[in-house]
Amino acid sequence: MTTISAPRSDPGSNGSRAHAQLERYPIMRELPDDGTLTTQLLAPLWTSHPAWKWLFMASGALSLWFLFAMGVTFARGIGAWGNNIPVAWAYAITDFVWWIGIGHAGTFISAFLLLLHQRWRASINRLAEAMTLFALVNASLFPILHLGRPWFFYWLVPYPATMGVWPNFKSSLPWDVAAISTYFTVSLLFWYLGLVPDLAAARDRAPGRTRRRVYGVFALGWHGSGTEWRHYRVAYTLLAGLATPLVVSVHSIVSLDFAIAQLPGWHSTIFPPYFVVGAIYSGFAMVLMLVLPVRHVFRLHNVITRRHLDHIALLLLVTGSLLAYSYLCEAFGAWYSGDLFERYTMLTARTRGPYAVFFWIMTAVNVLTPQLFWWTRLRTNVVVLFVVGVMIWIGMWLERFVIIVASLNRDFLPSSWHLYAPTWVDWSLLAGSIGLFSFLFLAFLRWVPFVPVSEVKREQREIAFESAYVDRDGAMPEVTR
Amino acid sequence: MTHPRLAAEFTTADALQAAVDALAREHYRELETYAPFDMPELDAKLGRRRSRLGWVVVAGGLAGLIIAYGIQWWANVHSYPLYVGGRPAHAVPAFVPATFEGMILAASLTAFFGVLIVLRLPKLWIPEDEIDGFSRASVDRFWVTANHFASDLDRDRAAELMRSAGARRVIVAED
Amino acid sequence: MSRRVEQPEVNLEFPPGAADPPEWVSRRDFLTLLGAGAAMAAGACMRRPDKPILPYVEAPADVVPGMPLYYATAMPLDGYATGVLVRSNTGRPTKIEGNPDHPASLGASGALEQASLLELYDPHRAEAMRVGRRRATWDAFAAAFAPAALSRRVGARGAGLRVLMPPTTSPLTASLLGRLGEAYPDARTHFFAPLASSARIAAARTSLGAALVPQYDFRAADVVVALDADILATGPFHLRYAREWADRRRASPSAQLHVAEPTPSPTGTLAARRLGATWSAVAAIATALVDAVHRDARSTGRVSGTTDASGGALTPDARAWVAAVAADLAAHAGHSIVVCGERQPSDVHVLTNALNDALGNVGTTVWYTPPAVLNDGGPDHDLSALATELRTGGVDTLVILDGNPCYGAPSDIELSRVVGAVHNTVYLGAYDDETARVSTWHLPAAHYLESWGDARAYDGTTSVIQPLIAPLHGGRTADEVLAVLAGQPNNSTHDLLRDAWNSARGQGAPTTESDWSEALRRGVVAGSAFARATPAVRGDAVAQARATVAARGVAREQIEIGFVPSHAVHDGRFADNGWLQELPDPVTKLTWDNAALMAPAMASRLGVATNDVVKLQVGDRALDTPVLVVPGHADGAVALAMGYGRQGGEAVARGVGVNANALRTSQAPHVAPSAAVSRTGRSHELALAQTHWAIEGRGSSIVGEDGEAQRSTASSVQPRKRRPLTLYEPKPPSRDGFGADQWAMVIDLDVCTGCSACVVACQAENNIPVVGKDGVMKSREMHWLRIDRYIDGPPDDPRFETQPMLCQHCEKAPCEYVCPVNATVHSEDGLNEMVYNRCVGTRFCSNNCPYKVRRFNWFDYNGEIAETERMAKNPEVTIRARGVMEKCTFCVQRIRDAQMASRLAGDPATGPVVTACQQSCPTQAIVFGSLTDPESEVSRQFGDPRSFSALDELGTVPRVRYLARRREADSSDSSGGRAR
Amino acid sequence: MHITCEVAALFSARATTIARGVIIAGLTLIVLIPAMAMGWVRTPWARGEHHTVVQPIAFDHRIHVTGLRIDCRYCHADAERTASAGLPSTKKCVACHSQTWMSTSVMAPIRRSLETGRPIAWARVTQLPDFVYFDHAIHVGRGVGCETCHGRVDRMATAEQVVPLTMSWCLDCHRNPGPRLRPLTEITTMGYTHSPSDTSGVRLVGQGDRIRRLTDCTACHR
Repeated sequence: MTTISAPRSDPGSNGSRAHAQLERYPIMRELPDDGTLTTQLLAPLWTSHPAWKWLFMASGALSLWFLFAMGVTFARGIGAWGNNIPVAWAYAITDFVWWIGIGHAGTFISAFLLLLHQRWRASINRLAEAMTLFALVNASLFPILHLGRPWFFYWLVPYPATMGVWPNFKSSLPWDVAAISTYFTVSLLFWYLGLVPDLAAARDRAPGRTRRRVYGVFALGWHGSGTEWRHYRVAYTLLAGLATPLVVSVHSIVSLDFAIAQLPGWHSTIFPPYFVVGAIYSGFAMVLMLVLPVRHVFRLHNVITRRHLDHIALLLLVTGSLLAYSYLCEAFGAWYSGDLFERYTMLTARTRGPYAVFFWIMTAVNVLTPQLFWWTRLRTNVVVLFVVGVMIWIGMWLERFVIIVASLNRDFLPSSWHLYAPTWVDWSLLAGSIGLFSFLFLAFLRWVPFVPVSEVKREQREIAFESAYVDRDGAMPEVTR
Repeated sequence: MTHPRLAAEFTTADALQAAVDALAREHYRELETYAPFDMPELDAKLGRRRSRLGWVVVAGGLAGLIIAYGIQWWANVHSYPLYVGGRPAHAVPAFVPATFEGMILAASLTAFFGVLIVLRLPKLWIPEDEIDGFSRASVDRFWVTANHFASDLDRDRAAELMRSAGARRVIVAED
Repeated sequence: MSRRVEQPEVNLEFPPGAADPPEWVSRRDFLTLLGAGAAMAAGACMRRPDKPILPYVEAPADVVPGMPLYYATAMPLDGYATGVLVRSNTGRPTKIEGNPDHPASLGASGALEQASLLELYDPHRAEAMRVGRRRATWDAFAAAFAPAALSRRVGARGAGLRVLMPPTTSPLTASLLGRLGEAYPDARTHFFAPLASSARIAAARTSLGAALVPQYDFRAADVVVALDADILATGPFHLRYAREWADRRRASPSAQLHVAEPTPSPTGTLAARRLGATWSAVAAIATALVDAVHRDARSTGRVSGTTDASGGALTPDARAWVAAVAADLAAHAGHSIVVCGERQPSDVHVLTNALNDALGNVGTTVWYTPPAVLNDGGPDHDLSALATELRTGGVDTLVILDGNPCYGAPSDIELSRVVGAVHNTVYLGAYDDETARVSTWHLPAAHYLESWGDARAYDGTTSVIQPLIAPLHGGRTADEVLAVLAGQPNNSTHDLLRDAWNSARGQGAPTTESDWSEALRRGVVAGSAFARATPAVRGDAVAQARATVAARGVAREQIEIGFVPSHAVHDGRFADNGWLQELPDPVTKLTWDNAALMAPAMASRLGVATNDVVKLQVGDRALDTPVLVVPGHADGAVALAMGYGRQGGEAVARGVGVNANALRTSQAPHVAPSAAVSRTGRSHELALAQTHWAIEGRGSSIVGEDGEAQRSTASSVQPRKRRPLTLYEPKPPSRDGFGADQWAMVIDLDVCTGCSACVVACQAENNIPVVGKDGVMKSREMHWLRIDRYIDGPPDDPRFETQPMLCQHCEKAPCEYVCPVNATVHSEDGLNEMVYNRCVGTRFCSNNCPYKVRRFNWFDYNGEIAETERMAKNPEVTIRARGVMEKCTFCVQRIRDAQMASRLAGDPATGPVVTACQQSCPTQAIVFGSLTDPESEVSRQFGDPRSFSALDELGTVPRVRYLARRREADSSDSSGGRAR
Repeated sequence: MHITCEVAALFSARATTIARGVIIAGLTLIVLIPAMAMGWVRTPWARGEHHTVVQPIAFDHRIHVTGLRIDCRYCHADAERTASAGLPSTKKCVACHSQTWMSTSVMAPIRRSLETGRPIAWARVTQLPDFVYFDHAIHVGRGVGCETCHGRVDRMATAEQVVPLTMSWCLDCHRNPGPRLRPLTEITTMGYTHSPSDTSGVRLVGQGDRIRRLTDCTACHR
């Protein structure tokens, strides 16, 4: 078994008393017995929060607007957007990369942290995984919507056509298809497998036979027998093991959509790591945006403690700093290459070009805001965390916008330079996708156990066990209650 | 018979563990335990081996890898080779990403459906379901059940051990 | 996914043309389009949406379905003929190309000629004859205007009859007018065209003693000086001049072109020494040149140029220019040409004649012939005379034969009003335009592709105009109307033509059947050009001219407004032509608008920038016009293109741009000497096809020369080659087998004027849609071939770079490897193929194309067009559907046809392939062919030291190469004379 | 803490079987549906083969080809010259039929066409998509027999499509024309058999048509 202290890598730990306290701060506190805990964690499934209905309807309406904007695009053609030549990709691809980036935090939390035995993942991993799934739903919509002839999207898939022609696997777009479909499938399986024991709990706790039957079906008849747990354990860990390289590969491949091109601002070898870091960064920002309200509304302070917030903040600080480093590398590489076009795009167009203002906002938000988290108090201040989360969430959208539009609008021949301006359809698609996400997420909060009950119980037992054990030699502080 | 011959309910994991210890000590191995969460510590005592699912998954992954690369090779090199951007038809580096994804996908599917098959899931009904209150096994109760006993004496001994380990109740099916 | 033009059914009925400008797409009903989208999706997979096959009832002799035929005819513009060959697919004219045998074409064809095809199919053409509001028939007209009936109105001697028509060179029309004169001795005919100027003739009368026009031979000229004359891109003979100049320049790179002009023109962009000078300054410069060249001529009899040019009126820049140019002229006396533009007053033409005379050019490079236009420069070419008559009301019947004078006339004449006042007016016009709206009778005019007729070229060469298709809307020709008036109603133009020619026996007109059919076949009547004259210049006339010019002086404070022909819509007669409205101006890249062009200095003085609306004022006339700031424009001059601001019934033309005629007066129809310009504070967004002119220090990568003038001598321009190392060497061209070609193209930037004929040629050949002003502003124009314009350096005297940019057919094409569905791949013979029916429209290819030559169908552009416009489509090229990429294919349809033909003929080599752009190019700057043939011109030019690949350092290995422009070594003097 | 105690188990034993059945059925469908779709497009029905096309005139190729031994090129005269093989003009039909059959009801459409001057609207039998540029001249001129694409017309009462006309079908020949070509003298022969000794096809290719080039996209798509 592992220790429960925060990762030593944490730069804040040196000398900060506040942090020392925090390290002693429990992952779970004042936990009641299993029965009560289960009741508490499953309560949201049986009782609807008054605000929920309105939020759900609002997001539903927004999703319908999303549908309408798609309809317009299908009916009229891509011309309904602001895209042009040279800026043939713009909002839709920005949204695509943004959403899929957000999608990375979920798997990161559940897979990476599981393998690293980061116990604090237990309370929030299901939320994060759900976020991943719903983000991926959006992410997979945009590329199809973006096609000039969407009804032929299946031509990107290798199937035996009577035309006798195939996709071109030298292009990164078929890679995308493979990556996104795989990522979605694996995330779904992983999420569902993790859900099974809790669905069983829900089955056995649900008021009324119908609900019990419904949850019962989805629980697949899980009974938590030793045999079940024995295989389940392995399968779950294997999926985590597979998802971990997957999550890295997916955004690397997405980054290749740009990196394999020779456009200045895209044609860069650091893109894969740079994009992966950015993805996790934006993902954690959104996790904050979701976890904080959920924690507040459902009074989950005992399972989602300041420790969790602190760790997420630390991860933001780390990934944010890595991202800042990538920005520097990009600029330096352009300068060092001595290439006229690279230099112009990265050093002149980005900083002084028509979209410079977005570049500077993006840099300020993505590079500076996470630096707040050198201070432990800010790391646990709910308001600060939420605001920073939102800022980064927007900042990362701007990053993709800058990379895509601000590179395309000024390429090699000045004769073809042209500006891009979004139309109402572009805006509707962006807003609508957020609406769809909220819609799905609210549904999830209402009907699915969003805190992994069984894992929390398990953690609780382990912590109790360890603390009992460490108390004897008094090496470690009391942690459970 | 509708439910196991012997079933005991415990209120804490520790009690369950104690019961299993006691039973194991007296070489009762044909036991099944039920708990709301994973208790790997029981496996050793009951002589449960580590799951072999891993090897199946490896096989699945390899298959996926080969199929994925095969498709790409067939499509771009064998079936309809085209001059694309002055690159060779058999562009190995370009085939890597999709191959990797194919491998992961196949492996994950194997893992998921593998565990369903191994556990015979879905299994909506088991005899224990007939025991009143057994459903709390997924919430806050811990159960031990056993079906095979050399004799009724044997069974009663087991029941005895369970009680002494602090079973809340022990259900014995008379026959 | 795509529709192809079906063979038109016999006597096809056309739906009332209701096509709208393309931005209409965006306003289309949501659901219907949804349906359309779905249908298109389905259509792609459907097997039997059977259209019936319609064979002929009786197969015509020479028509084989699917085999195009070419006919020779001629397009008259401002009266002058330009010979063309027209391709006809099963009875539909689908492409217009130049006629090599015609002196005005020499095989090339300009943008206007090319685009006149679309005019034929224009759904907005007038479709029915009308009198008042009622429909009328030709017979009714013939009856009402037969001499018997008409003389009752206009009197036996026709005192009340007036005919107004554009200047004509047609012998037939001349003879018909003759007969009209016989029928009505007192009837008068007047000629008017907005752009026509009598200055040249007037000058000839005074300085040469006869009505003559100058003719030039640029093949023999080492130095050409163009004073406010866009010799290479406008005017009746510009195709010939451009070709001759290019030939000379190719033969001897030292041949020079010097230009002084108020507003940058294609000719100016090619000049070795270019000077921006106002119209009045150009006149002064002419005087200065005369002085500089003359002085020595008087003393020593030897012509020489002096450096201290007189003319204190001139700026230092101008003086420096004059000195340098005069020296150059003197050095090449006898082998030089001085040309003066139409807009200059007659005394400047006198000075020009004097210069050519003094330089001894007359007889070698310059000579004179009688004008081809009927009574050119005569009193009946003065519209105001007619206007006065109409006002005083002696006229009962006015017959207007085309030309839409009510739009084009100077505003002080108020022609619409006076014509409206005439009792009985007939207008023969193609459109329900401004003139039609004030006329009693409106007869639809036949397009020249629908009519018989004849016309002379600028040098007098006669051509027969023969129809390729029966009039689509029952249109009639001017000759038919005149015939009615002259009392021969029932003769077809064809018969009239034969009669006229028979009567013109002995004047080179073909009389025998064989002559006739030969004339039809070749498109010209052999030996019908005018005889050359080389009269001497009268000294007194020159002195007189110098005096007047000096007296007039150079405008200092006040602003001059020049009214220049639009490169697209000419004087407005092409205003309803979408191809031309969307054709970017060769210099400014402006589309779908005209604007007040002015110098940066002047704009900053006025505190305005491009898109700001200013108020132009000439006397009491004012016009609000958007500003377009153009580097190199003469300070103090404003150039405003004619032909816009149309108010007629043409849907495309209406409301595009502003009407320059509102500022024109009959006294100053071409240049308003003293005008005022003031800010309005409003703005109007112009649709510029290129929004960025600076080359950002990338000159050496893009146009093969660095920013500051090449120090090297003209002959040794050597663009740097910086192709990087590569992992994958491009596949070596396969040379084996039957017609194993490797297609390639070379474009010579040294002779490319940017005239944009190739752009329209490509549009016509490849079924390229029009996207409308909205589309252009969104940078969605569809041209496969565009002309890039870079204007760099000091704003008063910039460098102009011209670069035709099309798919470079890279051997290592970046677009190919990013296409997920293999919709763009490389062919065996080196083409970058674009497979529309495979394209799903990811647009990745465009992002990765460094040349940005790929175009995307943002909307269903081709679904929007009228049935008639569909007939203009080339059946050999797929009509692209919505959502697919498209781009230059090197005219693959022509390549494949040639290959199949040679295969069937068993000829091991593929016959010559001429791409549409190459065919149209006046200067033959475009060369196309196969690299596998080491003898081919393209192979030779690929090896030329001047050849380079655009963006060579990217390693795309283009199959299109450019020959870098030769720029002369910088001469020591600082300013205006600077070589550019 | 209240704990619900159900009277009986939530599911019966049968539920398990049903659940498993549903899952298996679902998975099979996911695989089966696309597979069936791909199968369907490969059937003659999907490709429009053997689909009897109703013609304005009950024209019987058997009589004209087998019976009267009229060469295909007499009526489809442009096959050797241009892209489209062409259909006979009404006048051409009349040329022979002025004497025979003219009065019969079968010929009514021809008579009408003659009177009105309106063409006879034949229904298309062999149709390629608009974006395919098929050229009869080059195929006929390089030894592709009529039969190869149009089948045994001499045995057809009403002409019908007998080949798939899918792109992969075209590719089969474009990739390896040799064995499918025939001597130019045999172009219109019906029921021509490629004897293994016959190398004429290979020779026609041997004249240097580069096979790779026949699979260039722009060979058919422009």
